[in-house]
Amino acid sequence: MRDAILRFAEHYNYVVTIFLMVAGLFIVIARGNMIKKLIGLSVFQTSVYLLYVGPSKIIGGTAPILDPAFKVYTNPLPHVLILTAIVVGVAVLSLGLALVVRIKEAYGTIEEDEIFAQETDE
Amino acid sequence: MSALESQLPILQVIVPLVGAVLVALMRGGRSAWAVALVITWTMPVISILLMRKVLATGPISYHLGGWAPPIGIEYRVDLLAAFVLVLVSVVGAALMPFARRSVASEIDGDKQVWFYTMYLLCLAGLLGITITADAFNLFVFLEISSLATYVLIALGRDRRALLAAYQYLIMGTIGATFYVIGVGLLYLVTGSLNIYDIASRLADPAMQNPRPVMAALAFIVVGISLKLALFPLHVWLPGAYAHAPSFASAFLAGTATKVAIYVLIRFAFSVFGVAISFETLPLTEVLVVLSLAAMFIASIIAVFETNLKRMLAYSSLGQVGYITLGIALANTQGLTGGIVHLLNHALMKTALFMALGAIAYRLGSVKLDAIAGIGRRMPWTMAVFVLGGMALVGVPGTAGFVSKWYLAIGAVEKGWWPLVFAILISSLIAVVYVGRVVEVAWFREPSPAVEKCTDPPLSMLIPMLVLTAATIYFGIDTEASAGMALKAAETLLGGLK
Amino acid sequence: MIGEMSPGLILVLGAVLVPFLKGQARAAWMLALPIIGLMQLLSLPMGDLGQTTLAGVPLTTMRVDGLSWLFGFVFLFAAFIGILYNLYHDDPLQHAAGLVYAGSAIGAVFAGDLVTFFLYWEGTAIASVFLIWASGTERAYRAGMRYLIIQIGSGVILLAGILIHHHATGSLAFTKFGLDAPGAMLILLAIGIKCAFPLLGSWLPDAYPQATPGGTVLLSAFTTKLAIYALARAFPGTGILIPIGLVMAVVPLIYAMMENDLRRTLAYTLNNQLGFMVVAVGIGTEMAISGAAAQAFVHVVYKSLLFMAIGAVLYRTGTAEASALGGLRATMPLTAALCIIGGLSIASPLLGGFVAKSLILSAAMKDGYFWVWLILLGASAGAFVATAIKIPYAAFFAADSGKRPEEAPKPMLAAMSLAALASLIVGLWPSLLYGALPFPMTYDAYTLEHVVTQLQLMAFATLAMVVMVALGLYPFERPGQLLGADWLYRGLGYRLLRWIEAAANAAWTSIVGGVTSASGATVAWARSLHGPDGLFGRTWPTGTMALWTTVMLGAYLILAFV
Amino acid sequence: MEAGDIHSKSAAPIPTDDAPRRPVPPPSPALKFGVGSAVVLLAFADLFIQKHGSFAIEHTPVFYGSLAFLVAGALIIVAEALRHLLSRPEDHYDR
Repeated sequence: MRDAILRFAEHYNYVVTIFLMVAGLFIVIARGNMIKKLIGLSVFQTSVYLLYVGPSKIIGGTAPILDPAFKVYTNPLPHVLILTAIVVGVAVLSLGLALVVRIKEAYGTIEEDEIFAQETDE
Repeated sequence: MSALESQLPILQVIVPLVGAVLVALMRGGRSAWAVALVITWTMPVISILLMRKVLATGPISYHLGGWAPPIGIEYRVDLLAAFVLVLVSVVGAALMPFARRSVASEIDGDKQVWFYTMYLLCLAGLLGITITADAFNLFVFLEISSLATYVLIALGRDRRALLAAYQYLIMGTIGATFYVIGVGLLYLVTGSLNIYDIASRLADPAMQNPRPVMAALAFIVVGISLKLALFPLHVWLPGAYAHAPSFASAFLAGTATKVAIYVLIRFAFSVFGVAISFETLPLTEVLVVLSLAAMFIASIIAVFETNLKRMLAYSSLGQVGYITLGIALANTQGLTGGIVHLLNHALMKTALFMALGAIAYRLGSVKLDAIAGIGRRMPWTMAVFVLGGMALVGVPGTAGFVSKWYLAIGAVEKGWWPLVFAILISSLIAVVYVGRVVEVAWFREPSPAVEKCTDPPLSMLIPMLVLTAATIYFGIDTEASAGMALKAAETLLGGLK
Repeated sequence: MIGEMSPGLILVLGAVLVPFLKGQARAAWMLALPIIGLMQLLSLPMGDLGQTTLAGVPLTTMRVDGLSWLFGFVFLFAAFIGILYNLYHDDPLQHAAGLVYAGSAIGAVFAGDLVTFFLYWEGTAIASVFLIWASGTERAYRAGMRYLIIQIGSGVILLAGILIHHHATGSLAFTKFGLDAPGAMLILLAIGIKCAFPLLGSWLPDAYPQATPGGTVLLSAFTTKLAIYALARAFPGTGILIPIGLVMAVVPLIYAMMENDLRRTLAYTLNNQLGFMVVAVGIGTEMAISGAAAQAFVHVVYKSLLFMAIGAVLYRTGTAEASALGGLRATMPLTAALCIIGGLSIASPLLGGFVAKSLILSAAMKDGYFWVWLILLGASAGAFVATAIKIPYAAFFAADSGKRPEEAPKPMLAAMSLAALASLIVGLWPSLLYGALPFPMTYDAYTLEHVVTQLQLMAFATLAMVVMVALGLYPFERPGQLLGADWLYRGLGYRLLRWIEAAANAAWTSIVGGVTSASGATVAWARSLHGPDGLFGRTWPTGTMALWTTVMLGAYLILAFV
Repeated sequence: MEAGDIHSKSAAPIPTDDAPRRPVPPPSPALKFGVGSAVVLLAFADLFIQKHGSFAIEHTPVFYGSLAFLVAGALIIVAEALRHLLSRPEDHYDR
């Protein structure tokens, strides 16, 4: 039992990653509201940030600045990558929201099923 | 000159990126178009120079900012990459003369500047995907091209274009995120992001197929499959192609899925290698089933489609099936067929979409019922359509035949006879959907609206004719297309077994 | 002259210019093409020419030997008279299609390797369908579609056969194949379709009568004779061909007698004559192969002549149905006379058929095939009735229809006269033909015995006809569709197809419905968890797509870890 | 599609077996005489020519003529009989 708890604790970041991943994807699948879908997508992407950043943090490690006092550094590369990924995520989200605004203007609703109902009517 | 020459790989990407900014500063569609024209026309020059250099001296490795890989980002041009670079840049450039009138007729004046900006960004993204050897950098380019693509689609006249763009955005982002998850897993296992570095580390016997590698492969394959619209992950594509502006449809059909397929080939063969991709994970079986499903189901849907743009979009799905089938065969001939079909299909489908764009320009509709008799009023445009259609069918003497020939030989080499028949029979389905259009366009009496149509201006007609001529040319002289593809396939299969 | 270019390619490339020319210039250009082709053929030496490689595979795009020379020559001649005949209309699409069609057939004859052969083979299929569609009727359109599907199907089978053959032997040379390998069997099947083997040949009477008057003339000359050439090249002496050919020589005759549409009657008798050639290829001796080639040569000439005459009738009266014709000799005397010459050419001394068919009969006799000989002899008597008597009789004599059309237009008359002249030349100087055969021979056709027996055959067959007419037993023409082997696909096959389609539809709906409702259930369940807006049971496309993505990922992961 | 439709007359009511036939003129005396004398002459000639064929049956007198007569007659009768079995209205497959 103790082992299991320890293993869980060791892999805690992965558990959170997977939870976020599944939850985000689930929202995309299950929600009809276009903004909620985008939020789900955002959550889904967030899980990726954690996937990268989590393992690169070493407990007790410092920022990667050369100094004779420290021997253990945190790997900076994933952080840099994720900064880029966050920018990408923001861009996707903002473009998606902009599209939703235009869709609202064009269809008067942001529920996907209502939009489809309008399209089949024509 | 030689200093410039050594900088060619980065120029290939940076020129359109900077060009996009330049275009964004323009006022008015005409000047934006002119700048974009200049930029896109430098692209084939660079890519062909790169191709020549690769042929002369072997793969080029370019270290971004002087940082050596695996720490720095590496741009690497090998034969396959050069092949795809030429393909993308030539299609992109050939489309530009067509763009002016088509875009001007479909997009409001003030938005044309943004359209060309996005076009150049998309081009830069696609070229970047092809040229980079850094898996994460590839993701960034993927998103650059995707974001630009969403905008291109959303600029379509119809409000359904917005919906299509939104759906594509959701699916595209899921695909890209899957990809980046896969890359993350690979990074955790190997500690590297350079594609070739990862490959050599995976080849290490100590790395006996750890589970994260398998998971990484699954994530990457599914993510990329979304992008390349492999059945059944294709549902976003017909809407996107059908409602995008004609020019965007033509460009995307020719290049976007092709680059995604390039990424799949790159990962399946160069990174994971045949042993992991095809032996541990049964990629062959999965891809064969899905390819066949695409070849038949998508083609049959195309038969019943009455919107011609949608019809071509479904036909594209079927054709993607041929390419993935070539990948699935994983032998020299089959892979050659797949790679050469990248080029051939890009040429013919771009020409076909341009023909539809010309019809939309003159007639305003691309519905099957609306084009009755148009063959007599727009003979050149419809001749392009018929020849392109024949290439889709794989009529001998067109490029489509060459691809199918190699695919069939590849299937025969594997001893999979039924597959040969499947390839041939699915070609017959293409006869039906192309024949339907030919029948309506040539054998029905023109309606009053059609009576008024004439062939489009030369600026639109010439690009179509050039690509159609290329389709025929590559059907007869296969040295430049199939010969190159064969070499690329041999390298892919021989390099990292 | 133009390097080692195939004469066929000259016609194909020349067709490109046709839409850009007008009037006299176009006529001159089109007529010049087969002449240039002929000069090219005469200037070429015998042997394998035009060697090249395609993706590392050596190809021989031009092979000139006895067999291909003879077929190439007669195809060029047929192309010339066909083009001349077609000058009555002004449809550039039809002209171009005709040139590409004829050129492809000629190119195929000179193909030394299977890939080149296949390319031209498909070229004939695709170009020729435009000759059918050019009629512009709904029936022509549908018949053309059926024709195209069957022709392309034949191409598909041929390609599959070539691939298998190439894989098994590593060779792409177009030479004699044994029938022991699956590849060769597929190739035989593909050729058999084009050659209108029993059960495989329904496209012939189905499609030919739907083409334009001039289109049928071209169609009758090339496709089937190309198939005969391919048989003679690839399968000489294959025993199975003898019974196949005998069935072809007999069964279509009955249909020809029953048929009301005269062009369809000609299509059936064409099929009957193909039977003679198939038998000869099956016998496979030098004399038999020469006989098949000679018969094909003569047959191209006189069958074109007959199709031209009936085409002229169709052009002038708007119908080719026996029940609506009769008595036309009053105003179309020249056409009538030329039609009779065409009919007599099948057997009569002084004309082409007399000197060609006896080679096949002699070959059968020489090798002791008694029943083959007897059946072919009977069939040639029957063919005389169905071709030489029925066709001119129904159109120009018989019961007067009261129609008084104009004489055929000049280009038609010129083309018909040329064909009649060719038949006469071959009949008068048979050594010209014999010398050009694949196995040159001296054969004396004009023995007293041969002349008398052949005349007997003709006279007694005519007597039978006269007696039957006098007794009122001759089958009077009535419109109608005859059930043939095409019932298999047009009747039964159609019903079967509809049934399969319905079944496939149902299966597809249930699979998709199952998956969609499963995902719908997931989504509905998800909705019910998530509160007030969870009222809709249906799926949202983006959601469904994303679900599929997850399903795919799951499948991959399971495959990877199992 | 209607214009220039050379087959459009098939839209007219389709005659069946019961439809009245146009009378066929009986063979003219000249034709009867011509064919008759040709037959007799050739049958007579048959007796005088030397036959070289390798099958015995060929040497039967007037073999070629009798065969042709039998085959042609049988063909016409069989065709007339089969026509009743196999003939369908012209638009049979189109329905």
